[in-house]
Amino acid sequence: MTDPVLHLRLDGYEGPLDLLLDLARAQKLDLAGISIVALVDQYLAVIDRARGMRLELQAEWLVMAAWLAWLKSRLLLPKEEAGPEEDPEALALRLTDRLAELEAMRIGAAWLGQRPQLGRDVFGRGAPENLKVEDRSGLRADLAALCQAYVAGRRRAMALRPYRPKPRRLWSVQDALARLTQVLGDLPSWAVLQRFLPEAGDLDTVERRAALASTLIASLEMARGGNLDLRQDRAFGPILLRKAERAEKADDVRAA
Amino acid sequence: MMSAPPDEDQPGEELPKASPEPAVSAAALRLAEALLFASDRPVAPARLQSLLAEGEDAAAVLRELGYALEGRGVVLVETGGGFVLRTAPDLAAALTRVVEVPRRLPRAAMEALAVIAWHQPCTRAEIEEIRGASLAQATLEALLDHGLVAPRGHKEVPGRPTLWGTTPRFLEQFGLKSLRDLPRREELVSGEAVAPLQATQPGDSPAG
Amino acid sequence: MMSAPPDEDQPGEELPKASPEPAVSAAALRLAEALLFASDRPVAPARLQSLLAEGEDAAAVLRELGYALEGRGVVLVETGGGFVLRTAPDLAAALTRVVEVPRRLPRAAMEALAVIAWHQPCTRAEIEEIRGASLAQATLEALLDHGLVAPRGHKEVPGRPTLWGTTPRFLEQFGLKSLRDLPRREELVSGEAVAPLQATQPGDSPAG
Repeated sequence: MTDPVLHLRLDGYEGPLDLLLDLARAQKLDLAGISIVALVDQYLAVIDRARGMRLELQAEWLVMAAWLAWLKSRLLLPKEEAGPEEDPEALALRLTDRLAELEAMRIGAAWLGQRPQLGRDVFGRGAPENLKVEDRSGLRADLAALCQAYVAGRRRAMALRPYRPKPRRLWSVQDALARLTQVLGDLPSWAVLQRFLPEAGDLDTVERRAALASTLIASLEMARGGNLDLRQDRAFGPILLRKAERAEKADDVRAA
Repeated sequence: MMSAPPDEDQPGEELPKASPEPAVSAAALRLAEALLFASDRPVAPARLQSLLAEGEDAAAVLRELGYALEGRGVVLVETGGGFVLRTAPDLAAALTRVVEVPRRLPRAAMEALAVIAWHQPCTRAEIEEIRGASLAQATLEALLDHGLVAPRGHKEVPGRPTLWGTTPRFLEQFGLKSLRDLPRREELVSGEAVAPLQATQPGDSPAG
Repeated sequence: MMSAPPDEDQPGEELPKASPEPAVSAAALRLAEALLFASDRPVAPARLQSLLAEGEDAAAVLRELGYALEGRGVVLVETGGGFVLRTAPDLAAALTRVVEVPRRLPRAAMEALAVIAWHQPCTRAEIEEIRGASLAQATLEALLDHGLVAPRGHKEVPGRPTLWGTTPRFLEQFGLKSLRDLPRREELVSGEAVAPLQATQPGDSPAG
């Protein structure tokens, strides 16, 4: 009991607390009853001896030594000289509590260690059988994916197709003249210019503008020939036209 | 020690299940059972023999274990140079759990399906034209296998190619009440409605 | 219906073990045995229940199976949230001669594991405080590699250190039904949970 650690190898210990616990155990089984002063002396003796052998003692060992030496000095002082904030009895109790906790955990580790362990003492099924069968017949697809697939397919198809400029169907002045001549006879009175455009259904914007322009030119041409009358009541207003009412109305046109 | 083959030549004709061997101890049976259970590969009799006490014969122990397991949930099977324990074959179906792992359709199949959905009924040639890629027979078969498309008569052009359309299963798969629930294709691809499809233009028909 | 003593195979009138449960059919027992046998992971009673016929109770079937396997080479163990078959512990010495056994955990790892087990969830700093020694990275990694511990969120203090706890694998490894099977700390210290102190002498193992 006096010197249980004569051939101490400090690196066999997991830190100063480990050594303290070992020293305390050598004193008594019940950690609550150990002598802190004796424990401190033993610890310091061990450190001193080890320091004589090995200079490179780790800081944590030395810090613990310094703290223990300080604790011992406080414990030896008369009670009234220690301040309340550093009550040495409480500090000593805290140390024994920590030792008790470490002791408990060490026993806990031993308790675990002596249980039959899986793969070491008891064994599970070496060749477990797979009881799962994968059913891969199901399909994972939703509407979003379907749309995406359609777009992707079409985009690729369009990219593959050689570029062909869209044929422009332009309404020539000749076309407009023919149409005006053909339709004008049926008109009882004034009609807006737009009525004389070709069937509007499949014209795009450009084609529509072109047709409008050629129809206007054609109508001007026909008005010059005296075949129809043109009228526009205000700037940017609708352009009206009708079959010319020969001679007597010719003045009106000039007036307009 | 028994180096000779096990006692199969010994009498005992009338009793198929009786064990004419010296004696198989309960301890040997336990050990054999545990070893077979824990081993990840078939256990050769020699491996068991090395664990048995003097005078016990691995082959006899294994035979006895086989008898003991008859009618149980686990059976002894000889395979690949050794013995293994397996769940009884008649229980496999009850124990097997089916896990559904839905697959995705390959891209080509998904695109072909989309073309059929929006252009149905249409022929294979039309699908190819619209996708700008040839359609493998396997792809079409995959769609048929999943019950997503079905023949919808023939197109009255030379060669009378099959017309394809989607099925009720298709609606179900994509959560549609009817084909009208599909977004219009002009909404999906700009310019789609304006540019008429080549395949539908008279001059481009492959047969014509 | 189990084998070990041959006479118990007979469906005798007077059952050796008192079973107040309704009735455990031979078929249910077979099924349970096969199911547990096939799996190397604990099987939850609910999984067995889903396979049983109407009116059969998984818990009763498992209890009956446990009785039937008593004294056999393979026994029923409750652990980690379910039931699993394991080789009987007393066969370890024989089996380890032919089954490969992994290295045991070093002392530092066992102690850190004990601290985590009894103090979970706890931080690395708390483990180090209790052991009075720093926790080597290798030690934590060893515990993680064995699947014995896992992160359990963060402690809401500055730095938000990770909290550690044990896993279901930990319960399996040490054959515990639940964490409640761990002795209380008072029992550890008072010696009620017997463990030889000699095994933990520092000289026994190299520094961890």
